[in-house]
Amino acid sequence: MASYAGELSPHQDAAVQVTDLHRSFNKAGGVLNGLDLEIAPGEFVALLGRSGSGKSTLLRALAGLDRGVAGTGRVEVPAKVSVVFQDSRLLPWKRVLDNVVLGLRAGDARERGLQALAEVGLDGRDKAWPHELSGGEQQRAALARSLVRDPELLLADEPFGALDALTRIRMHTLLRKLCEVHQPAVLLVTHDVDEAIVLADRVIVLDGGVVRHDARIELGTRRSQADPAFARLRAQLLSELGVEDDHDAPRPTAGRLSERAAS
Amino acid sequence: MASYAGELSPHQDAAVQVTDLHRSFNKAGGVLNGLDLEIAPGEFVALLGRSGSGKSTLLRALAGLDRGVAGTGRVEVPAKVSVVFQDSRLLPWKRVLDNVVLGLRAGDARERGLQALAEVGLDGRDKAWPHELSGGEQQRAALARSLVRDPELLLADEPFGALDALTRIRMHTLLRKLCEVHQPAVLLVTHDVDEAIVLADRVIVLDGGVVRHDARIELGTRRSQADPAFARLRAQLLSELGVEDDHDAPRPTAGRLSERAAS
Amino acid sequence: MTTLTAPSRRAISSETEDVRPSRRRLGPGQPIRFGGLVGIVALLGAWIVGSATGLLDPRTLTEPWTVVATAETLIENGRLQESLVTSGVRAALGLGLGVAVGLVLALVSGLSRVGETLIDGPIQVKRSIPTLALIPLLILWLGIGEPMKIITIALAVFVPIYIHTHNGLRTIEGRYAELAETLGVTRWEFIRHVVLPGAMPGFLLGLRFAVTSSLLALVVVEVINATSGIGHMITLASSYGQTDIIVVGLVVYALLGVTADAVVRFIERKALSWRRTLAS
Amino acid sequence: MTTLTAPSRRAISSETEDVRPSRRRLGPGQPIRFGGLVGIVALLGAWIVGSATGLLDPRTLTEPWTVVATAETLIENGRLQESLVTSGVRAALGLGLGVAVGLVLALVSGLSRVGETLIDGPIQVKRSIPTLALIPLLILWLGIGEPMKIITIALAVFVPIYIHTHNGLRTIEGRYAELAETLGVTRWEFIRHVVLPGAMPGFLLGLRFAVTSSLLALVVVEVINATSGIGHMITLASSYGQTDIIVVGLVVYALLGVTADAVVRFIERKALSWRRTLAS
Amino acid sequence: GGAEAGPKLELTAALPDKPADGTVLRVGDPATQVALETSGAIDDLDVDIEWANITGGPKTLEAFRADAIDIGSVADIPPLFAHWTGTDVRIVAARETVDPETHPTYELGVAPGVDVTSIEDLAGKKIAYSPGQAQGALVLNVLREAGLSQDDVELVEMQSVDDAFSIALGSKQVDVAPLQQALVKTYLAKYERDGATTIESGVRDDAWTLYAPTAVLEDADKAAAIKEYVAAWAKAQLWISEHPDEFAKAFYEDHEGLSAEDAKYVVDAYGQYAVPTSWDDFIARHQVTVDTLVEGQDQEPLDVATIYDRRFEKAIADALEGSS
Ligand SMILES: Nc1ncnc2c1ncn2[C@@H]1O[C@H](COP(=O)(O)OP(=O)(O)OP(=O)(O)O)[C@@H](O)[C@H]1O
Ligand SMILES: Nc1ncnc2c1ncn2[C@@H]1O[C@H](COP(=O)(O)OP(=O)(O)OP(=O)(O)O)[C@@H](O)[C@H]1O
Ligand SMILES: [Mg+2]
Ligand SMILES: [Mg+2]
Repeated sequence: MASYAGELSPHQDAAVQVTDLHRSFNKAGGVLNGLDLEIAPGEFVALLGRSGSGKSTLLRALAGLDRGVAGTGRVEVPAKVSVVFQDSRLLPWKRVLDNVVLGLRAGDARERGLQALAEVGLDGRDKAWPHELSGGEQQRAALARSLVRDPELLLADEPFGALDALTRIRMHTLLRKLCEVHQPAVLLVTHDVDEAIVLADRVIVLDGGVVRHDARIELGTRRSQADPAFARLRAQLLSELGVEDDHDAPRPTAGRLSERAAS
Repeated sequence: MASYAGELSPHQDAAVQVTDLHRSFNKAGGVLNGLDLEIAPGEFVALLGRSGSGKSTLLRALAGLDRGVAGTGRVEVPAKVSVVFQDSRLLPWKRVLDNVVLGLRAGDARERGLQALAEVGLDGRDKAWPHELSGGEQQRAALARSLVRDPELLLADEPFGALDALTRIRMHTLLRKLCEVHQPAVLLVTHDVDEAIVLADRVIVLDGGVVRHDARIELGTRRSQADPAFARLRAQLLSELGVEDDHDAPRPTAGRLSERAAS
Repeated sequence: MTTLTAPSRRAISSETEDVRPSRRRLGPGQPIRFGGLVGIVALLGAWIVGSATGLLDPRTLTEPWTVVATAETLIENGRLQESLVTSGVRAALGLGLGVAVGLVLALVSGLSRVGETLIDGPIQVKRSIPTLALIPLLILWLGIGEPMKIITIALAVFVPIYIHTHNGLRTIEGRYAELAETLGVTRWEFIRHVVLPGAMPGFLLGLRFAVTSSLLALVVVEVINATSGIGHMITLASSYGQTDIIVVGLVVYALLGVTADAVVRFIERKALSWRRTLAS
Repeated sequence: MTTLTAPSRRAISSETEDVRPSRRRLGPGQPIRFGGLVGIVALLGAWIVGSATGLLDPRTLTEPWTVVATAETLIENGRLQESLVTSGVRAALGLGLGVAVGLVLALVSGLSRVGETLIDGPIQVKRSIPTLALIPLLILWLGIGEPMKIITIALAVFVPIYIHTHNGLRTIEGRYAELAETLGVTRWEFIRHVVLPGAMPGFLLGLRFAVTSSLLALVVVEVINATSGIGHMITLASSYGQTDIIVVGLVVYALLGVTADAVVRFIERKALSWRRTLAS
Repeated sequence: GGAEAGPKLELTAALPDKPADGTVLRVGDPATQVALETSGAIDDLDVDIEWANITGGPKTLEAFRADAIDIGSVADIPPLFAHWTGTDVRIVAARETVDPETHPTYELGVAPGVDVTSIEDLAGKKIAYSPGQAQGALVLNVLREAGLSQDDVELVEMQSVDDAFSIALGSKQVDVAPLQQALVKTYLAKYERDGATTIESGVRDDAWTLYAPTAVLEDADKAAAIKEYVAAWAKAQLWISEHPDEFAKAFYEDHEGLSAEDAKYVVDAYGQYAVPTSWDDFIARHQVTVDTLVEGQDQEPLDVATIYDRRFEKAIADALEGSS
């Protein structure tokens, strides 16, 4: 991407600068063990990692939400950070639109909120209570809330997890459009390797509490699964995640289970 | 699958029998509009559908959890129904193991609970509080809770949504193993078409409040994405969901957005 | 390879058939309309029957009809209305003052640990001490006029408001505070959009107690230099052993208390309609 | 096409460097150790200074040193200890009984609408009526001995327990009841694993009020046929106008009240450690 | 607090004739207020009065300490306890009943089924006893008259709050309890048919006083105002005696909310009041009560004459003689 400030850029330019980050919830062992991470302004980074590998922990550290958690390290982030939480975290006592515009101090806050709701496919639901939304609708409302505030850094924890394929593509398009316009740095947690490759400038894999793998994606703007480079990258990332040959697990018959996949 | 009782089986044999089901939350319009569905004992059905199409509403109707919701129709389900909710719904005041074995009246309940936790990759976390688990760990704990109780009908609402690829494959294997042994009827909501094809005997697509598409999958026990039949089925289901050509959306440059994907 | 089954099968069912899986209901279920009155009517019935059959000695608990007759007399000579107005004004002023003070203190103490260290202890001391025992001090500081009475009521009222609001506020889920922090709201927006609505259930429960406290405090304050009021009426009647007037006073108390409670619970239902609880 | 960057860069940082994004804290933050005592010490200080400077008339509020001296006398002649023991036993028995009754009623009324229609109304009536006014009835039914005193205390105690537990129970999130229904738990398991823990925060808040109520009720019941007890001591002293003894009694009340409250809040912190709230 | 203090006056100095303009006397004496208002005598009163609806020992003492009233109206026991507990007070007016034997303020209520016909029968009985209250002193006086000691009976300590004694008797929790006339009627109305009775106590209990904090009396203006007030008060007591029906209606019916019948009963029961122009006998009887309390309750010995301000004895005498 044009805005990428060059590799191994000096720290001064970085939007996010994480140095030697340690975090642990108990004495048994750390979740983050000396993690280093740098994100340039406007850079879109996808974060992959096994369930429980510390992705949310990292995001919370970047968002400054882990005051009580033991640890050391240096975290530098921009002032305007927006977070999409793993749970969609809508205030249950506020209607959807009020949730979206909460704390938004623009004069046309409500219009912008309505527009954001329309963009995530929730037009007409602005007066609904959060509990009246389906799981995916809640996730989209939370997304709308993050997007209306033009952050310098967007931290999104599996924002598309509960969305079907079509809605997900629409949200991808929306997110990319907004990134194009406002150029925030983005750190997006996802479990979908394809999604990571399609959306991001760089994909990092978290494992053992450090960034185990850091891959710049240079597939151009049109990324197709049909592209063999796409497939290679995909296979590489999946193998980083421990999957040798995805979606090819044998269907076990009683008594003969796939040892490899079950291990 | 061997246990499948034959096509268009008489109602008497069905594990789940839904006839002309209507559900609506307000006068504006129904969410389910005369839905019919039959699931044979031991049959594994995957349920696809757009976000907000009524998948959870259907599951709640099957689980008998929609007393307050207006509607008509006939729903017949077995006595022993187990539900994995879209939110993982662990009781916050019970430690993980106590959540898993809640209501389990077997003498070896705790051992079975511990075993189930180990199977979903949560060994050693039995004494953790739910809030100490990561999103994916919570989802797996909820899965363990459902699986320990050998239901006749398993209703699972996106049980793998927050899992990474490897963990997801492990859970697939686990679920298939247990289905093989206990032969419950399964209705599994998922957004992942691949997952649906890999796991299910039948895939149905919910749209407009009825079952728009009902596809039996006859790919044998070894299902590979490489198989052209797999790819065909996949493309067909995706087109039912409104996606013509997935993961091939162009990366927009400022000002030139993909009209098709954004529509 | 793939068999498509058209979703066509439509059972022969009557238009309004509604068969749902029967699942044992564990929650309390739908509210019964006017159910709250049943118990009160039963109580009233027991009183009437008890009195009519002589099971209840009228010397202990005046018969309902005597109470009605006494109430009529009190209404005719205007004492009841006058007392109600006097007490109503006192209770309302005390309630208003107490609620305002309790709310402010709860916010200060709930949102800042420094505020809490200063405010919380003395309030615990205050609520451990019988109001009756505070009266001499209050008379000393405030005299024996109306201000003393209203402030004494306010002192009885602010405690439940403070404790419940403070507790409600402190038990707001931490994740909502996190959210507010990431949204960059101001402190005042945080209070307005997160704290107040989040503490609202607690506050309203406190209000239920506050309303009753304001009424009960009347009995204590209207002993001092009062010439009318429900509390005064009861105290005076008991010093002359006029059981029937006492019981009229208690019935008025019960009516006021139950009505006020019902009003607060109605507000509760409306204001907290966003909740999905066992009760809804 | 793909550039791998080894995650190698390691900043030159001291071992314990801990720089986190500074984000405005909206919640109250960490509890201050022994913070609860600050306000009480300040109160005590104000009393001492007020008395020493003559701002507080000793005839209204005895000076602290006189109170200490009086307390010493009362301890020497054994009256204070005796009173404490007598009152302690009464309050504890009444508290135990009241909590048990309140809990059972709250469960019955909270889990069944039929139970609610019968129980809830009369309890609202009861709590609208001054305890003092109930005493004549209680004397008639229960005499003037210990049972009357303990039951009167229990009557004061069970109301907050009932209301809070009922409210706590009713506001358990509906989704947990749904969950329990799908797990096929029995009614008793539902109560044990969902209702009781879910209503625990409410119950414990109620307990804070119940403990204070049990102490305050002593003042009312120990007026009748008591020869010792804190309440008796205070009532007797106030009819003689012995301000110093009254204040000793009130200090004892404050100590008992604050201690009991602190104990319940400690239990609260332990028993509800699973919660993630603004306070934690 | 009251208005700013007037000039200081020694307790031994002669009472000034007139208070300064603007002197306000705060009086807790609702019965006299009603009598003055009903008789119209209130118009002749030269001092400004602020009435407080406060009576009874504990309440007036509380109000004195809080400087909320200047003068209170009580029986002869509260001034003693005020003195013993450190509030310096003086009695400034005294009233007794014309016919105390037949119009006692208290009778002894006897619980249904208990055989007590005279105070000698009290031996071995359970008697409600409220130390610190007039009722408590009465019980000690009765025991003294009956020649019994506290050990000969069982004293049940309970406060006489409102109708507590009547209830305790009715439910047979005590055998005997002193009852004020206002309660005697309701008690008998309720329990006579079960065998409840009342007996006369045989001791005088008719003493009634006005008392004021010494600090008030040391204020020349207030002292002058009190001098005016006790004069009007004395006449009002006599007016009450002469107009029982009007007083019953105005005070017991309209002010206190009794029925006409009960109001008349109470007024009749209390009988006619006398305002002694010499306090010697009054003080002597008071001293007996004091001695009984000193003995029975371990109070500090007291020469009761020291808490009488006899300057007002003369003021009252002058007023009554001047008018008759
Ligand atoms: N408050 C906590 N107390 C104790 N352990 C915790 C706490 N929060 C997280 N953990 C543990 O730390 C590890 C990392 O958690 P984290 O939420 O960062 O995982 P994650 O990578 O986001 O996983 P997922 O993809 O499942 O959401 C997990 O093993 C989790 O159990
Ligand atoms: N309690 C409710 N009140 C009003 N509308 C509701 C309620 N619950 C669901 N809905 C609406 O009904 C529709 C179907 O919801 P449902 O939860 O069944 O969707 P879903 O298919 O599960 O979607 P998702 O994949 O996003 O979870 C949605 O539009 C939702 O907003
Ligand atoms: Mg996570
Ligand atoms: Mg759903």
